[in-house]
Amino acid sequence: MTDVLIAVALFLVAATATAAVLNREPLRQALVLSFLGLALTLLFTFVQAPDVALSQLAVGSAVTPLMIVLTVGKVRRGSTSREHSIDDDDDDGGEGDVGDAGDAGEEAR
Amino acid sequence: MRASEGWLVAAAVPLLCLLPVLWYVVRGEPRTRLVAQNLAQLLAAFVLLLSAQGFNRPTYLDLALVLAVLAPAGTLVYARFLGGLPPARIVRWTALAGVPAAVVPLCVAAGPGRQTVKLLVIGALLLAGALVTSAGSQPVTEPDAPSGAPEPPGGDEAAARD
Amino acid sequence: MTLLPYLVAGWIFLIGLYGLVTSRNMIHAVGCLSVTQSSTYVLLLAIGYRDGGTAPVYADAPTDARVVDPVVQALTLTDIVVGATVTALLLALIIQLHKRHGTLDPDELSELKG
Amino acid sequence: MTRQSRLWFFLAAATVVAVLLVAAFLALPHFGGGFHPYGDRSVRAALAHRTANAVAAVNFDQRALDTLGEETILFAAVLGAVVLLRQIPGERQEAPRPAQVPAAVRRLGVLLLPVALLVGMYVVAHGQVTPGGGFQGGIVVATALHLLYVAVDYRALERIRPLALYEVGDVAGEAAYIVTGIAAMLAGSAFLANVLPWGTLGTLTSGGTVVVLNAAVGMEVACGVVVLLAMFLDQAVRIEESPGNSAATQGRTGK
Amino acid sequence: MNVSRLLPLVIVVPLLGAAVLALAGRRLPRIASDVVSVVFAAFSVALAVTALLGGAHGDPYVVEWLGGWRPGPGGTGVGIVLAADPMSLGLTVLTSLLVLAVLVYSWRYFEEPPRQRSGAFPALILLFQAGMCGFCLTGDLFNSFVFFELMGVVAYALTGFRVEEPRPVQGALTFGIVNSLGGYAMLLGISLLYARTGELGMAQTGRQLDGREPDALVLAAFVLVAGGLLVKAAAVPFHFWLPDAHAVAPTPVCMLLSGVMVELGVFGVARLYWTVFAGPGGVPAEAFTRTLLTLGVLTALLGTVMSWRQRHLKRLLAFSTVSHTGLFLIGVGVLTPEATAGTALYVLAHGGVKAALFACTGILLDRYASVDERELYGRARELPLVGVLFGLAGLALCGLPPFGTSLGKAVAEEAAGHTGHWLTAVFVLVSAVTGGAVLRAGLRVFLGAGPPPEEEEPLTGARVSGDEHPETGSRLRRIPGTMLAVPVVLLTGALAVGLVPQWAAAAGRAAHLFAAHDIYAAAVLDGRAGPPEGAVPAQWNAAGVLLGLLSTALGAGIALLGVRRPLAGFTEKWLGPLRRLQSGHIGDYVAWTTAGLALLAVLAAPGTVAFR
Repeated sequence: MTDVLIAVALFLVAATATAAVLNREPLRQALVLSFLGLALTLLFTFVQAPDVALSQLAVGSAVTPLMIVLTVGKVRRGSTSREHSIDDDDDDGGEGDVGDAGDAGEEAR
Repeated sequence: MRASEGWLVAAAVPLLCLLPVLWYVVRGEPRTRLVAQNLAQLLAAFVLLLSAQGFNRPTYLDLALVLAVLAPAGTLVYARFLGGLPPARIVRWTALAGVPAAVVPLCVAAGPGRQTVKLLVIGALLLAGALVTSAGSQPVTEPDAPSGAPEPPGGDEAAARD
Repeated sequence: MTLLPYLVAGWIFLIGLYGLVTSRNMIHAVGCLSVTQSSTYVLLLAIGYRDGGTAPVYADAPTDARVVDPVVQALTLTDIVVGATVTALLLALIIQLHKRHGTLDPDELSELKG
Repeated sequence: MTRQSRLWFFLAAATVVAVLLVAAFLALPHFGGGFHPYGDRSVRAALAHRTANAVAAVNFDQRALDTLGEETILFAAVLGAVVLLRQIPGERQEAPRPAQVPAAVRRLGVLLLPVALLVGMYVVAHGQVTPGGGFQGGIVVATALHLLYVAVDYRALERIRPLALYEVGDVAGEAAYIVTGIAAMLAGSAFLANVLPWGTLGTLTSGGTVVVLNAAVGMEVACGVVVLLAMFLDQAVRIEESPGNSAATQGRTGK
Repeated sequence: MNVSRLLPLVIVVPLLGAAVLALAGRRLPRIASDVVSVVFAAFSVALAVTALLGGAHGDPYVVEWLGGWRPGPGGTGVGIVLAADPMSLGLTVLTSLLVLAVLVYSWRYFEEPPRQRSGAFPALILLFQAGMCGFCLTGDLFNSFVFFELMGVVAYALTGFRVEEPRPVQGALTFGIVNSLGGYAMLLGISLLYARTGELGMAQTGRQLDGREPDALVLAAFVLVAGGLLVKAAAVPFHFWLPDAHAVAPTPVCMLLSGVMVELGVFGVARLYWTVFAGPGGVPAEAFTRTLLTLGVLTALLGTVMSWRQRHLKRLLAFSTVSHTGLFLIGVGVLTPEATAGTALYVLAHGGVKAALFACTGILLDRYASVDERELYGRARELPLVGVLFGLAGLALCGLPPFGTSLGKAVAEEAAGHTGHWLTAVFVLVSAVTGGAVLRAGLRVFLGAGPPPEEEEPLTGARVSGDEHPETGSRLRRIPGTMLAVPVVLLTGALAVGLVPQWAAAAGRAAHLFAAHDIYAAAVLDGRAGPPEGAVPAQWNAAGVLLGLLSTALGAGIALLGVRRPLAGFTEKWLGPLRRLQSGHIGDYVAWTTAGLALLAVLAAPGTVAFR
């Protein structure tokens, strides 16, 4: 049964990693990266590495997302204060980008 | 040994549920993604709880404990920058149904002792976190909206408490 | 199952590189870098796994239990810290990059040519 | 290179690398195999030093220099971030704007904060016995403090965060690690040798210097991450470019 | 106390210094933190020199098992070993001395250090020193990865130190991403080796590998680990980050990056090969030679060409570092102790010369707020001493006897000539042209030689020039004595490398001990030191002197030509495509890094893997 859990977790990790790469919009990617952190945590638990799982959990679920989100926030704020245009909807151009990336990803395979 | 296999099979259920949740994290609407992320943390906590019993290692419960403590922090970070938390019935019901369904049998299996106390604490934390974050909130006005005039300090806290 | 974890590690490494190559935003690129790094975690822990083994933590296991390799776990721990700190430093640079250049698109960051 | 040619060039190179990796993986010992000579030795060594968590024994005893390097990397990154995210001429500090957070979220944050701090310290303290240790616990502690930011607002966080103190804590953690190592030399042994009494397996005081080094790392990580995040938070919340001072930047981005 | 006990202190003392500075730097005045940093760095130098001398008199290997985890019989243990042979100790001493020079040079640097952080810059430099010394001394694969990353993290922060300006930030980011990738590749390779051998120590891993035939796993491990190290060494095609980072980093940091950090990458490759892969189970000698010679020649030629066509002085020097790295790779790749000895001397002297050149450029930058060859045309006539130093350093780069660069080049090119005569030609050509480029710039800047540059030069985005800012806060009126003394001392050191025969002899012995798979393993694991029998001391010979004079004459000639007809049109036509490769685009650089791994695999595969 452990092997099945490991296999599922591996699949989850691979899929999440791929999704994290193909999500071009930073905030959206940050969400996927936290999911990747969770998936890795589960995988590490199944391969009997609770120490590693714990640090992946601590780093991946709160600290790294917080840093990315703060960076995105700063960058947005910087550009709005300079250009006087607000583009705070995190979806601007996101959909199109993902579509492109998806196609390119198909090519990659 | 067979009993522990059973726990692992039980752990596989929330694990498999993570797959569709991943889909929503990746492709959903902005608000859906946030809800899906929240749900993923809850499901992962179930997996950790059940697999700790399945592997027969009570010390693995620390993982679930840490996740229960950190999960709300993660969700709230995104909430702040994605403009508020949408109300999420699915998280609420998953928590209300899942937490007792996971914790009670585990407590029974563990018997009275430190482990049970830990399990109950984790359950309570998960439930509290999930219920509060699934209730939803208005968009917060902090760093995303640069045009707001800074208010004088002090008056805001009362406003927020209302 | 005998190869799957290794192949997953290899896939993560390459897909992370792919993301870096095609990235249109430096924050995204740093995210891809951390994806690339997770391949090292997966590979290390896969190498240290032992069928039927349990964690080498003897608080709640007998001292003769069959355990997985603790060394790779220690290495992965170090690796995770390295990854987090590198991410932090690169993000700090990105904040300044955006302040100075007003963009994070590598296509538009073309000052260092020739 | 154009985007297209870059992609094709990369794909060609990646194919070769993929072939190389797959060929190597085929030659690897099978997943779950029993060949772990170093691991077996280090488990025996951990038990000999009465450290129940063999991973902690590897990190803080057998390969303690790796962890010193790791902590130094963190230390350097904190120092680097402090330097890179400093307030430069032409930038000013703004008072952080208050956030409006639902009362329930607020209450959750206030409830979780002490619990999270306790959990973090528990994880640090039991590092040599159960999974976890200085690094994991330190991060939990640091994250716990930031619950105040996400659940209340930045000013609440700043109230409990005298940054200078945390910077001192960061340095003290790093220095404590080094001093422990040198103390072992002064005791006539090698650098970072485990010279303290090892105690009994599975207790909080077992493992000799593992306990000390673990605590030093916990302190450094907790304080270092707080400082690191503070630099990011200051940038995101406080520091603004002074109006009219971005001429250089605008000139560059103008075209 | 035993000498080996002191070994960890070489790494730890700078760390302690950094901690003191980070703590006290908030309150101490600038001068006090500078003094503290110099004291700690000097203490570390003294320790390294003690270890080197102690090793010279007794057992040449200084081996220290950390934590007292000595290995059992058969060399199986659980600890980390610091294993210093004269070669790595020599590099440690060079590193520490350069750090000391940099700390003294930057005494007056950064007129306005970040508020309340007067200790931050010297503290980072000390951390950098610790990382580099640790990388030199460690005998453990994973530990070397840790120090590799420490060097990297500090270097990214130092490169981006002047966040007020756009270019340093971008250069540092590129540097950070590409080098981190290199680090991860290295770690993947180390994991593969661990899976195969179950060991992490270099000596243990090498010994375990020897038990069986090499296969794809060994090849992949070699490609990944060596690839990571070659990123640090900036070998083609991993080199793109280097000019972008070195041209924009603060000058004192450039002195360290170009003077020694890049060379540590080459050292890492050589150490890796000799300790791990040189046995029967590793990478066959001909495969390794083929790989390193190919990369080395490509690196040397590309760096030379690019260096010649730069007008941004720091970028010119950065590309010249690339080309010299190529020569070092060739020297390591021919796998003879003589070539290794020559390369070691070359690295020593090159470190001094290159750092001196950067020091002179830093003076120009701080005085004239420019490092552009055309903008500075003739303006530095008022700095004759700096001009003389610059010119001398340029001649030394050309290979003028009796500088150490010339001796190193002579010994290395003679040894490489046994592998192929054309390699000697590469050595001569590369040193002539890179030295010539420096001389050309010197002639134009300090003497105003040649026609003055046309006024309206079409400024394209492809050029790195214009609005530089002095790093001292304001323009210097008077050159501080420390900033002048440092290049003088560094050049004297480079001269001494060529003139002190004992050093050359020591390099010969060191190379003999370094380029020895079995002796290393026996010394580290069994505590048996093989006597360095048959060590050939590196020494001057007539052919070498003549070739050195030839390359100097060539360099001077090219420089005079270049002064008269700056950037002839035909070179532009031929070199345009090469120049466009250096696009500053992170995607390109990552693609090239991947391609580099693929190239390494293709080059090293024949002979390592049996194709059936």
